[in-house]
Amino acid sequence: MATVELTFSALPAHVRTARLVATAIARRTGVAEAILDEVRLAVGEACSRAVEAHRLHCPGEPVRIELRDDAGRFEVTVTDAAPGEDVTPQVLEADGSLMPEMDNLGIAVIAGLADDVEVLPGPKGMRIRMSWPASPHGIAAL
Amino acid sequence: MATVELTFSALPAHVRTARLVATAIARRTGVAEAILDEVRLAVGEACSRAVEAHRLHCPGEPVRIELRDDAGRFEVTVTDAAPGEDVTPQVLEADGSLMPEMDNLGIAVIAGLADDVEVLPGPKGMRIRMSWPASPHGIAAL
Amino acid sequence: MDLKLDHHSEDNLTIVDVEGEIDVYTAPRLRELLIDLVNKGNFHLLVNMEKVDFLDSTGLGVLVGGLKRVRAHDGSLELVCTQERILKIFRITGLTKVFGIYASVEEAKEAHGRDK
Amino acid sequence: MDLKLDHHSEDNLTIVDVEGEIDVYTAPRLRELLIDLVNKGNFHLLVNMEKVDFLDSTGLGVLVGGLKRVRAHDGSLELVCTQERILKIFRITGLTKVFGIYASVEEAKEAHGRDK
Ligand SMILES: Nc1ncnc2c1ncn2[C@@H]1O[C@H](COP(=O)(O)OP(=O)(O)O)[C@@H](O)[C@H]1O
Ligand SMILES: Nc1ncnc2c1ncn2[C@@H]1O[C@H](COP(=O)(O)OP(=O)(O)O)[C@@H](O)[C@H]1O
Repeated sequence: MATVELTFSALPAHVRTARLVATAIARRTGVAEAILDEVRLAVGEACSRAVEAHRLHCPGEPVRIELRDDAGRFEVTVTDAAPGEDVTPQVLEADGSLMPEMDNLGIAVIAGLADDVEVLPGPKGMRIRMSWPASPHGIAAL
Repeated sequence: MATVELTFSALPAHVRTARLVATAIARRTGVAEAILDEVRLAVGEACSRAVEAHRLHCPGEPVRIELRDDAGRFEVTVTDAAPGEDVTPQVLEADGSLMPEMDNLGIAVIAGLADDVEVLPGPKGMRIRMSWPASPHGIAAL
Repeated sequence: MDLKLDHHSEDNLTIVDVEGEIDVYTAPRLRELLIDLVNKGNFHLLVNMEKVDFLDSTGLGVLVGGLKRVRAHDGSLELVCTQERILKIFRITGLTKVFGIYASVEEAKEAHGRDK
Repeated sequence: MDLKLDHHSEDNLTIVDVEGEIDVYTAPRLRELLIDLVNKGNFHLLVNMEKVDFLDSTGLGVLVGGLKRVRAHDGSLELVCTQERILKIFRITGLTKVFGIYASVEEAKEAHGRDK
Protein backbone atom coordinates (compact mmCIF):
# COMPACT_ATOMS: atom_id res chain seq x y z
CA MET A 1 0.00 0.00 0.00
CA ALA A 2 1.62 3.21 -1.18
CA THR A 3 0.61 6.41 0.50
CA VAL A 4 1.20 10.08 -0.07
CA GLU A 5 0.10 12.69 2.39
CA LEU A 6 0.01 16.40 1.68
CA THR A 7 -0.60 19.03 4.31
CA PHE A 8 -0.94 22.66 3.27
CA SER A 9 -1.79 26.00 4.79
CA ALA A 10 -5.32 27.10 4.04
CA LEU A 11 -4.73 29.13 0.88
CA PRO A 12 -6.71 28.82 -2.36
CA ALA A 13 -3.44 28.53 -4.32
CA HIS A 14 -2.66 25.26 -2.58
CA VAL A 15 -5.93 23.71 -3.70
CA ARG A 16 -4.26 23.71 -7.10
CA THR A 17 -1.28 21.85 -5.67
CA ALA A 18 -3.63 19.26 -4.21
CA ARG A 19 -5.39 18.82 -7.55
CA LEU A 20 -2.06 18.43 -9.31
CA VAL A 21 -0.82 15.81 -6.88
CA ALA A 22 -4.07 13.88 -6.88
CA THR A 23 -4.21 13.76 -10.66
CA ALA A 24 -0.56 12.71 -11.00
CA ILE A 25 -0.88 9.94 -8.45
CA ALA A 26 -4.23 8.77 -9.78
CA ARG A 27 -2.69 8.44 -13.24
CA ARG A 28 0.24 6.47 -11.88
CA THR A 29 -2.03 4.30 -9.77
CA GLY A 30 -3.78 3.22 -12.94
CA VAL A 31 -7.00 5.24 -12.73
CA ALA A 32 -8.45 5.36 -16.27
CA GLU A 33 -7.69 8.52 -18.27
CA ALA A 34 -11.41 9.17 -18.69
CA ILE A 35 -11.88 9.37 -14.92
CA LEU A 36 -8.90 11.61 -14.16
CA ASP A 37 -10.93 14.77 -14.81
CA GLU A 38 -13.42 13.64 -12.21
CA VAL A 39 -10.72 12.90 -9.69
CA ARG A 40 -9.19 16.34 -10.24
CA LEU A 41 -12.53 18.06 -9.80
CA ALA A 42 -13.75 16.08 -6.79
CA VAL A 43 -10.44 16.44 -4.95
CA GLY A 44 -10.41 20.15 -5.75
CA GLU A 45 -13.94 20.52 -4.35
CA ALA A 46 -13.12 18.73 -1.13
CA CYS A 47 -9.97 20.82 -0.66
CA SER A 48 -11.70 24.11 -1.54
CA ARG A 49 -14.35 23.33 1.04
CA ALA A 50 -11.71 22.60 3.66
CA VAL A 51 -9.68 25.72 2.82
CA GLU A 52 -12.77 27.92 3.07
CA ALA A 53 -13.75 26.35 6.39
CA HIS A 54 -10.24 26.89 7.76
CA ARG A 55 -10.15 30.48 6.60
CA LEU A 56 -13.31 31.09 8.58
CA HIS A 57 -12.49 29.11 11.69
CA CYS A 58 -8.78 28.29 11.95
CA PRO A 59 -6.66 30.01 9.30
CA GLY A 60 -3.43 28.91 10.99
CA GLU A 61 -4.14 25.19 10.79
CA PRO A 62 -3.17 23.12 7.77
CA VAL A 63 -5.52 21.06 5.64
CA ARG A 64 -4.55 17.44 5.08
CA ILE A 65 -5.05 15.17 2.12
CA GLU A 66 -4.07 11.53 2.00
CA LEU A 67 -3.79 9.54 -1.21
CA ARG A 68 -3.60 5.81 -1.13
CA ASP A 69 -3.84 2.92 -3.50
CA ASP A 70 -5.33 -0.02 -1.84
CA ALA A 71 -6.70 -3.24 -3.20
CA GLY A 72 -7.33 -1.91 -6.67
CA ARG A 73 -8.83 1.39 -5.60
CA PHE A 74 -7.42 4.90 -5.52
CA GLU A 75 -8.58 6.48 -2.30
CA VAL A 76 -8.39 10.13 -1.29
CA THR A 77 -9.20 11.50 2.16
CA VAL A 78 -9.40 15.24 2.85
CA THR A 79 -9.37 16.19 6.52
CA ASP A 80 -10.12 19.64 7.87
CA ALA A 81 -9.74 20.96 11.39
CA ALA A 82 -12.64 23.41 11.36
CA PRO A 83 -15.21 23.00 14.13
CA GLY A 84 -18.44 21.32 13.06
CA GLU A 85 -20.06 23.53 10.51
CA ASP A 86 -23.51 22.18 9.83
CA VAL A 87 -24.14 22.01 6.16
CA THR A 88 -27.82 22.81 6.73
CA PRO A 89 -29.81 23.48 3.58
CA GLN A 90 -30.71 27.15 3.32
CA VAL A 91 -34.15 28.30 2.21
CA LEU A 92 -34.11 28.54 -1.54
CA GLU A 93 -35.03 31.82 -3.05
CA ALA A 94 -35.69 32.02 -6.72
CA ASP A 95 -38.07 33.56 -9.20
CA GLY A 96 -39.89 30.49 -10.33
CA SER A 97 -36.98 28.21 -11.08
CA LEU A 98 -35.66 26.12 -8.27
CA MET A 99 -32.04 27.00 -7.53
CA PRO A 100 -29.65 24.60 -5.89
CA GLU A 101 -28.09 25.34 -2.56
CA MET A 102 -24.87 27.31 -2.93
CA ASP A 103 -23.33 25.75 0.16
CA ASN A 104 -23.97 22.29 -1.10
CA LEU A 105 -22.71 22.79 -4.61
CA GLY A 106 -19.29 21.45 -3.67
CA ILE A 107 -20.74 18.40 -1.98
CA ALA A 108 -23.10 17.89 -4.92
CA VAL A 109 -20.14 17.94 -7.28
CA ILE A 110 -18.22 15.45 -5.18
CA ALA A 111 -21.21 13.17 -4.85
CA GLY A 112 -21.73 13.32 -8.58
CA LEU A 113 -18.13 12.53 -9.38
CA ALA A 114 -16.62 10.17 -6.87
CA ASP A 115 -17.36 6.54 -7.38
CA ASP A 116 -17.76 6.15 -3.64
CA VAL A 117 -17.95 8.95 -1.06
CA GLU A 118 -18.18 9.05 2.70
CA VAL A 119 -18.40 12.13 4.89
CA LEU A 120 -17.07 11.27 8.32
CA PRO A 121 -16.36 13.21 11.48
CA GLY A 122 -12.62 13.82 11.81
CA PRO A 123 -10.59 14.30 15.00
CA LYS A 124 -11.31 18.04 14.92
CA GLY A 125 -13.35 18.74 11.83
CA MET A 126 -14.71 16.86 8.91
CA ARG A 127 -13.26 14.19 6.73
CA ILE A 128 -14.28 13.41 3.16
CA ARG A 129 -13.23 10.05 1.83
CA MET A 130 -13.60 9.36 -1.89
CA SER A 131 -12.44 6.52 -4.06
CA TRP A 132 -12.24 5.36 -7.65
CA PRO A 133 -11.32 2.11 -9.34
CA ALA A 134 -7.62 1.81 -10.16
CA SER A 135 -5.26 -0.81 -11.44
CA PRO A 136 -5.30 -3.93 -9.26
CA HIS A 137 -1.52 -3.71 -8.99
CA GLY A 138 -1.35 0.00 -8.20
CA ILE A 139 1.71 2.13 -7.82
CA ALA A 140 3.60 -0.43 -5.77
CA ALA A 141 3.82 -2.59 -8.88
CA LEU A 142 5.23 0.20 -11.03
CA MET B 1 4.45 32.09 5.57
CA ALA B 2 2.81 29.46 3.43
CA THR B 3 3.85 25.89 3.88
CA VAL B 4 3.21 22.64 2.11
CA GLU B 5 4.39 19.35 3.47
CA LEU B 6 4.42 16.10 1.53
CA THR B 7 5.13 12.73 3.07
CA PHE B 8 5.40 9.69 0.85
CA SER B 9 6.27 6.04 1.11
CA ALA B 10 9.78 5.28 -0.13
CA LEU B 11 9.03 4.44 -3.76
CA PRO B 12 10.87 5.85 -6.78
CA ALA B 13 7.54 6.80 -8.39
CA HIS B 14 6.86 9.27 -5.59
CA VAL B 15 10.08 11.12 -6.26
CA ARG B 16 8.26 12.28 -9.37
CA THR B 17 5.37 13.52 -7.28
CA ALA B 18 7.80 15.47 -5.12
CA ARG B 19 9.43 17.03 -8.18
CA LEU B 20 6.04 17.97 -9.56
CA VAL B 21 4.90 19.59 -6.33
CA ALA B 22 8.18 21.43 -5.81
CA THR B 23 8.15 22.84 -9.32
CA ALA B 24 4.52 23.92 -9.13
CA ILE B 25 4.95 25.66 -5.80
CA ALA B 26 8.26 27.23 -6.78
CA ARG B 27 6.58 28.69 -9.86
CA ARG B 28 3.73 30.07 -7.79
CA THR B 29 6.09 31.41 -5.16
CA GLY B 30 7.72 33.53 -7.83
CA VAL B 31 10.93 31.57 -8.45
CA ALA B 32 12.25 32.68 -11.86
CA GLU B 33 11.36 30.39 -14.80
CA ALA B 34 15.08 29.96 -15.57
CA ILE B 35 15.68 28.48 -12.12
CA LEU B 36 12.71 26.09 -12.07
CA ASP B 37 14.69 23.36 -13.84
CA GLU B 38 17.31 23.55 -11.11
CA VAL B 39 14.70 23.35 -8.38
CA ARG B 40 13.13 20.30 -10.00
CA LEU B 41 16.46 18.55 -10.33
CA ALA B 42 17.82 19.38 -6.88
CA VAL B 43 14.59 18.40 -5.14
CA GLY B 44 14.51 15.18 -7.16
CA GLU B 45 18.08 14.39 -6.11
CA ALA B 46 17.41 14.96 -2.45
CA CYS B 47 14.26 12.82 -2.59
CA SER B 48 15.92 10.04 -4.61
CA ARG B 49 18.69 9.91 -2.04
CA ALA B 50 16.17 9.68 0.78
CA VAL B 51 14.09 7.02 -0.99
CA GLU B 52 17.16 4.88 -1.63
CA ALA B 53 18.29 5.23 1.98
CA HIS B 54 14.84 4.23 3.22
CA ARG B 55 14.69 1.24 0.92
CA LEU B 56 17.92 0.01 2.44
CA HIS B 57 17.23 0.83 6.06
CA CYS B 58 13.56 1.47 6.76
CA PRO B 59 11.30 0.76 3.74
CA GLY B 60 8.16 1.18 5.84
CA GLU B 61 8.88 4.75 6.91
CA PRO B 62 7.79 7.71 4.82
CA VAL B 63 10.08 10.41 3.43
CA ARG B 64 9.12 13.99 4.18
CA ILE B 65 9.51 17.13 2.15
CA GLU B 66 8.56 20.60 3.33
CA LEU B 67 8.16 23.56 1.01
CA ARG B 68 8.00 27.04 2.38
CA ASP B 69 8.17 30.56 1.12
CA ASP B 70 9.75 32.76 3.64
CA ALA B 71 11.12 36.28 3.41
CA GLY B 72 11.58 36.22 -0.33
CA ARG B 73 13.10 32.75 -0.52
CA PHE B 74 11.65 29.43 -1.57
CA GLU B 75 12.93 26.83 0.85
CA VAL B 76 12.75 23.05 0.55
CA THR B 77 13.68 20.59 3.29
CA VAL B 78 13.88 16.85 2.65
CA THR B 79 14.00 14.69 5.76
CA ASP B 80 14.77 11.01 5.82
CA ALA B 81 14.52 8.55 8.69
CA ALA B 82 17.41 6.27 7.71
CA PRO B 83 20.09 5.75 10.36
CA GLY B 84 23.26 7.77 9.77
CA GLU B 85 24.75 6.52 6.56
CA ASP B 86 28.18 8.02 6.21
CA VAL B 87 28.64 9.39 2.77
CA THR B 88 32.33 8.46 2.89
CA PRO B 89 34.17 8.88 -0.38
CA GLN B 90 34.99 5.52 -1.91
CA VAL B 91 38.36 4.81 -3.48
CA LEU B 92 38.14 5.84 -7.10
CA GLU B 93 38.90 3.20 -9.62
CA ALA B 94 39.43 4.20 -13.19
CA ASP B 95 41.67 3.51 -16.12
CA GLY B 96 43.56 6.76 -16.35
CA SER B 97 40.69 9.22 -16.16
CA LEU B 98 39.54 10.31 -12.76
CA MET B 99 35.94 9.33 -12.17
CA PRO B 100 33.67 11.09 -9.72
CA GLU B 101 32.24 9.30 -6.74
CA MET B 102 28.98 7.58 -7.58
CA ASP B 103 27.61 7.96 -4.09
CA ASN B 104 28.22 11.65 -4.11
CA LEU B 105 26.81 12.41 -7.53
CA GLY B 106 23.45 13.33 -6.05
CA ILE B 107 24.98 15.61 -3.47
CA ALA B 108 27.23 17.11 -6.15
CA VAL B 109 24.18 17.87 -8.26
CA ILE B 110 22.36 19.46 -5.34
CA ALA B 111 25.40 21.52 -4.38
CA GLY B 112 25.76 22.68 -7.97
CA LEU B 113 22.12 23.66 -8.28
CA ALA B 114 20.76 24.99 -5.03
CA ASP B 115 21.50 28.58 -4.31
CA ASP B 116 22.04 27.67 -0.69
CA VAL B 117 22.30 24.14 0.76
CA GLU B 118 22.70 22.76 4.25
CA VAL B 119 22.99 19.12 5.23
CA LEU B 120 21.80 18.74 8.79
CA PRO B 121 21.22 15.83 11.13
CA GLY B 122 17.50 15.13 11.41
CA PRO B 123 15.59 13.58 14.31
CA LYS B 124 16.28 10.09 12.94
CA GLY B 125 18.19 10.51 9.72
CA MET B 126 19.45 13.29 7.56
CA ARG B 127 17.91 16.54 6.48
CA ILE B 128 18.80 18.49 3.35
CA ARG B 129 17.70 22.10 3.30
CA MET B 130 17.93 24.03 0.04
CA SER B 131 16.71 27.43 -0.98
CA TRP B 132 16.39 29.74 -3.95
CA PRO B 133 15.42 33.36 -4.37
CA ALA B 134 11.69 33.92 -4.87
CA SER B 135 9.30 36.81 -5.09
CA PRO B 136 9.45 39.00 -1.98
CA HIS B 137 5.69 38.63 -1.66
CA GLY B 138 5.53 34.89 -2.18
CA ILE B 139 2.47 32.74 -2.41
CA ALA B 140 0.67 34.42 0.47
CA ALA B 141 0.35 37.51 -1.70
CA LEU B 142 -1.22 35.63 -4.57
CA MET C 1 -3.43 27.61 -16.29
CA ASP C 2 -4.52 30.94 -15.01
CA LEU C 3 -7.74 32.80 -15.71
CA LYS C 4 -8.08 35.28 -18.57
CA LEU C 5 -11.08 37.54 -18.72
CA ASP C 6 -12.24 39.74 -21.56
CA HIS C 7 -15.53 41.42 -22.37
CA HIS C 8 -17.23 43.56 -24.98
CA SER C 9 -20.75 44.77 -25.63
CA GLU C 10 -22.92 44.21 -28.68
CA ASP C 11 -26.13 46.24 -28.48
CA ASN C 12 -27.48 45.61 -24.98
CA LEU C 13 -25.69 42.26 -24.62
CA THR C 14 -22.33 42.03 -22.87
CA ILE C 15 -20.22 39.06 -23.88
CA VAL C 16 -17.70 37.89 -21.28
CA ASP C 17 -14.96 35.65 -22.65
CA VAL C 18 -13.44 33.40 -20.03
CA GLU C 19 -10.29 31.36 -20.61
CA GLY C 20 -8.42 29.00 -18.28
CA GLU C 21 -9.32 27.69 -14.84
CA ILE C 22 -12.20 29.01 -12.75
CA ASP C 23 -11.56 27.70 -9.27
CA VAL C 24 -11.35 28.81 -5.66
CA TYR C 25 -8.15 30.64 -6.56
CA THR C 26 -9.35 32.61 -9.59
CA ALA C 27 -13.14 32.80 -9.15
CA PRO C 28 -12.95 36.03 -7.10
CA ARG C 29 -11.72 37.84 -10.22
CA LEU C 30 -14.67 36.62 -12.26
CA ARG C 31 -17.02 37.64 -9.45
CA GLU C 32 -15.52 41.14 -9.37
CA LEU C 33 -15.90 41.50 -13.11
CA LEU C 34 -19.54 40.41 -13.04
CA ILE C 35 -20.35 42.74 -10.14
CA ASP C 36 -18.60 45.57 -11.92
CA LEU C 37 -20.48 44.98 -15.16
CA VAL C 38 -23.83 44.93 -13.34
CA ASN C 39 -22.95 48.08 -11.38
CA LYS C 40 -22.23 49.80 -14.68
CA GLY C 41 -25.66 48.88 -15.99
CA ASN C 42 -24.91 45.77 -18.05
CA PHE C 43 -27.84 43.55 -17.20
CA HIS C 44 -27.71 41.10 -20.11
CA LEU C 45 -24.61 38.99 -19.82
CA LEU C 46 -23.44 36.10 -21.97
CA VAL C 47 -20.52 34.20 -20.47
CA ASN C 48 -18.56 32.37 -23.14
CA MET C 49 -16.99 29.32 -21.49
CA GLU C 50 -15.65 27.67 -24.64
CA LYS C 51 -12.06 28.15 -23.51
CA VAL C 52 -12.56 27.17 -19.88
CA ASP C 53 -10.34 24.22 -18.96
CA PHE C 54 -11.54 23.74 -15.45
CA LEU C 55 -14.59 24.85 -13.49
CA ASP C 56 -15.40 24.00 -9.89
CA SER C 57 -18.26 24.82 -7.54
CA THR C 58 -16.69 28.13 -6.56
CA GLY C 59 -17.00 29.11 -10.21
CA LEU C 60 -20.58 27.83 -10.29
CA GLY C 61 -21.30 29.92 -7.20
CA VAL C 62 -19.99 33.04 -8.88
CA LEU C 63 -22.17 32.39 -11.93
CA VAL C 64 -25.22 31.83 -9.72
CA GLY C 65 -24.37 35.02 -7.84
CA GLY C 66 -24.10 36.90 -11.12
CA LEU C 67 -27.43 35.51 -12.26
CA LYS C 68 -29.07 36.66 -9.08
CA ARG C 69 -27.68 40.16 -9.54
CA VAL C 70 -28.82 40.61 -13.13
CA ARG C 71 -32.25 39.19 -12.33
CA ALA C 72 -32.67 41.89 -9.72
CA HIS C 73 -32.60 44.25 -12.73
CA ASP C 74 -34.74 42.03 -14.94
CA GLY C 75 -31.58 41.04 -16.76
CA SER C 76 -30.16 37.71 -17.86
CA LEU C 77 -26.99 35.70 -17.52
CA GLU C 78 -26.56 32.96 -20.03
CA LEU C 79 -23.72 30.68 -21.02
CA VAL C 80 -22.00 29.38 -24.10
CA CYS C 81 -20.61 25.94 -23.47
CA THR C 82 -20.21 22.80 -25.55
CA GLN C 83 -17.47 20.97 -23.66
CA GLU C 84 -18.87 17.80 -22.19
CA ARG C 85 -16.69 17.86 -19.08
CA ILE C 86 -17.86 21.37 -18.20
CA LEU C 87 -21.50 20.67 -19.03
CA LYS C 88 -21.31 17.64 -16.75
CA ILE C 89 -20.65 19.89 -13.77
CA PHE C 90 -23.77 21.92 -14.51
CA ARG C 91 -25.75 18.74 -14.88
CA ILE C 92 -24.71 17.06 -11.63
CA THR C 93 -25.49 20.22 -9.69
CA GLY C 94 -28.83 20.71 -11.40
CA LEU C 95 -27.74 24.08 -12.80
CA THR C 96 -28.60 23.17 -16.39
CA LYS C 97 -32.17 24.01 -15.35
CA VAL C 98 -31.09 27.41 -14.07
CA PHE C 99 -28.90 28.74 -16.86
CA GLY C 100 -29.65 29.11 -20.51
CA ILE C 101 -26.77 27.20 -22.11
CA TYR C 102 -26.03 27.66 -25.81
CA ALA C 103 -23.68 26.00 -28.26
CA SER C 104 -22.34 29.29 -29.67
CA VAL C 105 -22.44 33.04 -29.18
CA GLU C 106 -24.54 33.30 -32.33
CA GLU C 107 -27.10 30.82 -31.09
CA ALA C 108 -27.33 32.69 -27.80
CA LYS C 109 -27.71 36.04 -29.52
CA GLU C 110 -30.58 34.75 -31.62
CA ALA C 111 -32.35 33.45 -28.53
CA HIS C 112 -31.60 36.67 -26.71
CA GLY C 113 -33.05 38.63 -29.66
CA ARG C 114 -36.28 36.68 -29.38
CA ASP C 115 -36.47 37.34 -25.64
CA LYS C 116 -36.71 41.07 -26.06
CA MET D 1 6.97 11.79 -19.34
CA ASP D 2 8.11 8.21 -19.29
CA LEU D 3 11.29 6.72 -20.71
CA LYS D 4 11.46 5.37 -24.27
CA LEU D 5 14.44 3.31 -25.32
CA ASP D 6 15.45 2.21 -28.78
CA HIS D 7 18.68 0.91 -30.27
CA HIS D 8 20.24 -0.20 -33.52
CA SER D 9 23.72 -1.10 -34.71
CA GLU D 10 25.76 0.49 -37.49
CA ASP D 11 28.95 -1.49 -38.13
CA ASN D 12 30.45 -2.07 -34.70
CA LEU D 13 28.72 0.95 -33.12
CA THR D 14 25.45 0.55 -31.24
CA ILE D 15 23.32 3.67 -31.07
CA VAL D 16 20.94 3.87 -28.12
CA ASP D 17 18.16 6.45 -28.52
CA VAL D 18 16.77 7.66 -25.22
CA GLU D 19 13.62 9.76 -24.93
CA GLY D 20 11.89 11.16 -21.85
CA GLU D 21 12.96 11.24 -18.22
CA ILE D 22 15.91 9.27 -16.85
CA ASP D 23 15.45 9.31 -13.10
CA VAL D 24 15.36 7.04 -10.07
CA TYR D 25 12.12 5.62 -11.41
CA THR D 26 13.15 4.82 -14.98
CA ALA D 27 16.96 4.50 -14.80
CA PRO D 28 16.82 0.76 -13.97
CA ARG D 29 15.40 0.13 -17.45
CA LEU D 30 18.30 1.97 -19.08
CA ARG D 31 20.76 0.07 -16.90
CA GLU D 32 19.23 -3.25 -17.97
CA LEU D 33 19.44 -2.31 -21.61
CA LEU D 34 23.11 -1.30 -21.34
CA ILE D 35 23.99 -4.48 -19.45
CA ASP D 36 22.14 -6.54 -22.01
CA LEU D 37 23.90 -4.87 -24.92
CA VAL D 38 27.31 -5.43 -23.34
CA ASN D 39 26.50 -9.05 -22.53
CA LYS D 40 25.61 -9.56 -26.18
CA GLY D 41 28.99 -8.25 -27.26
CA ASN D 42 28.18 -4.61 -28.10
CA PHE D 43 31.18 -2.77 -26.66
CA HIS D 44 30.95 0.51 -28.56
CA LEU D 45 27.87 2.38 -27.44
CA LEU D 46 26.65 5.81 -28.41
CA VAL D 47 23.82 7.07 -26.22
CA ASN D 48 21.77 9.69 -28.01
CA MET D 49 20.32 12.00 -25.36
CA GLU D 50 18.85 14.62 -27.69
CA LYS D 51 15.29 13.76 -26.64
CA VAL D 52 15.97 13.43 -22.93
CA ASP D 53 13.82 15.89 -20.94
CA PHE D 54 15.19 15.16 -17.54
CA LEU D 55 18.31 13.45 -16.20
CA ASP D 56 19.28 13.03 -12.57
CA SER D 57 22.23 11.47 -10.78
CA THR D 58 20.66 8.02 -10.93
CA GLY D 59 20.80 8.35 -14.69
CA LEU D 60 24.37 9.58 -14.50
CA GLY D 61 25.22 6.58 -12.34
CA VAL D 62 23.80 4.20 -14.93
CA LEU D 63 25.84 5.87 -17.67
CA VAL D 64 29.00 5.65 -15.54
CA GLY D 65 28.19 2.01 -14.82
CA GLY D 66 27.77 1.36 -18.54
CA LEU D 67 31.06 3.08 -19.27
CA LYS D 68 32.81 0.91 -16.75
CA ARG D 69 31.37 -2.23 -18.32
CA VAL D 70 32.33 -1.41 -21.90
CA ARG D 71 35.82 -0.35 -20.82
CA ALA D 72 36.32 -3.79 -19.30
CA HIS D 73 36.10 -4.96 -22.92
CA ASP D 74 38.18 -2.13 -24.35
CA GLY D 75 34.97 -0.58 -25.57
CA SER D 76 33.54 2.93 -25.41
CA LEU D 77 30.39 4.68 -24.26
CA GLU D 78 29.89 8.13 -25.66
CA LEU D 79 27.04 10.58 -25.68
CA VAL D 80 25.19 12.85 -28.06
CA CYS D 81 23.88 15.86 -26.22
CA THR D 82 23.43 19.52 -27.09
CA GLN D 83 20.80 20.58 -24.55
CA GLU D 84 22.30 23.07 -22.16
CA ARG D 85 20.24 21.92 -19.18
CA ILE D 86 21.40 18.34 -19.59
CA LEU D 87 25.02 19.31 -20.29
CA LYS D 88 24.98 21.36 -17.11
CA ILE D 89 24.40 18.22 -15.04
CA PHE D 90 27.47 16.58 -16.58
CA ARG D 91 29.47 19.71 -15.91
CA ILE D 92 28.58 20.18 -12.26
CA THR D 93 29.39 16.55 -11.54
CA GLY D 94 32.68 16.67 -13.47
CA LEU D 95 31.48 13.99 -15.89
CA THR D 96 32.21 16.08 -18.99
CA LYS D 97 35.79 14.94 -18.44
CA VAL D 98 34.73 11.29 -18.35
CA PHE D 99 32.41 11.01 -21.33
CA GLY D 100 33.00 11.92 -24.93
CA ILE D 101 30.07 14.24 -25.65
CA TYR D 102 29.16 15.07 -29.25
CA ALA D 103 26.75 17.45 -30.89
CA SER D 104 25.30 14.85 -33.26
CA VAL D 105 25.37 11.16 -34.08
CA GLU D 106 27.35 11.99 -37.25
CA GLU D 107 29.98 13.90 -35.34
CA ALA D 108 30.33 11.03 -32.89
CA LYS D 109 30.60 8.47 -35.66
CA GLU D 110 33.41 10.41 -37.32
CA ALA D 111 35.32 10.59 -34.06
CA HIS D 112 34.60 6.93 -33.44
CA GLY D 113 35.89 6.07 -36.92
CA ARG D 114 39.13 7.87 -36.16
CA ASP D 115 39.47 6.00 -32.87
CA LYS D 116 39.65 2.62 -34.56
N1 LIG E 1 -29.64 28.82 -3.38
C1 LIG E 1 -29.43 30.03 -3.90
N2 LIG E 1 -30.18 30.45 -4.89
C2 LIG E 1 -29.98 31.65 -5.44
N3 LIG E 1 -29.03 32.50 -5.07
C3 LIG E 1 -28.25 32.10 -4.09
C4 LIG E 1 -28.40 30.87 -3.45
N4 LIG E 1 -27.45 30.77 -2.49
C5 LIG E 1 -26.78 31.90 -2.56
N5 LIG E 1 -27.25 32.71 -3.49
C6 LIG E 1 -26.75 34.02 -3.87
O1 LIG E 1 -25.69 33.88 -4.80
C7 LIG E 1 -24.81 34.97 -4.64
C8 LIG E 1 -23.41 34.52 -4.66
O2 LIG E 1 -23.07 33.98 -3.43
P1 LIG E 1 -21.62 33.93 -2.96
O3 LIG E 1 -20.86 33.16 -4.01
O4 LIG E 1 -21.64 33.36 -1.60
O5 LIG E 1 -20.98 35.37 -2.89
P2 LIG E 1 -21.33 36.92 -3.13
O6 LIG E 1 -22.61 37.25 -2.44
O7 LIG E 1 -20.18 37.63 -2.50
O8 LIG E 1 -21.37 37.11 -4.60
C9 LIG E 1 -25.20 35.67 -3.36
O9 LIG E 1 -25.79 36.89 -3.69
C10 LIG E 1 -26.17 34.74 -2.68
O10 LIG E 1 -27.16 35.40 -2.00
N1 LIG F 1 33.67 6.34 -8.67
C1 LIG F 1 33.44 5.39 -9.57
N2 LIG F 1 34.17 5.32 -10.67
C2 LIG F 1 33.96 4.37 -11.58
N3 LIG F 1 33.02 3.46 -11.48
C3 LIG F 1 32.26 3.49 -10.41
C4 LIG F 1 32.40 4.43 -9.38
N4 LIG F 1 31.49 4.20 -8.43
C5 LIG F 1 30.80 3.16 -8.84
N5 LIG F 1 31.23 2.72 -10.02
C6 LIG F 1 30.75 1.61 -10.79
O1 LIG F 1 29.66 2.05 -11.62
C7 LIG F 1 28.78 0.96 -11.80
C8 LIG F 1 27.37 1.41 -11.58
O2 LIG F 1 27.11 1.48 -10.25
P1 LIG F 1 25.67 1.40 -9.71
O3 LIG F 1 24.87 2.46 -10.40
O4 LIG F 1 25.74 1.47 -8.24
O5 LIG F 1 25.03 0.00 -10.09
P2 LIG F 1 25.31 -1.36 -10.88
O6 LIG F 1 26.62 -1.94 -10.43
O7 LIG F 1 24.16 -2.26 -10.49
O8 LIG F 1 25.28 -1.02 -12.35
C9 LIG F 1 29.19 -0.13 -10.86
O9 LIG F 1 29.77 -1.18 -11.61
C10 LIG F 1 30.19 0.52 -9.92
O10 LIG F 1 31.19 -0.37 -9.53
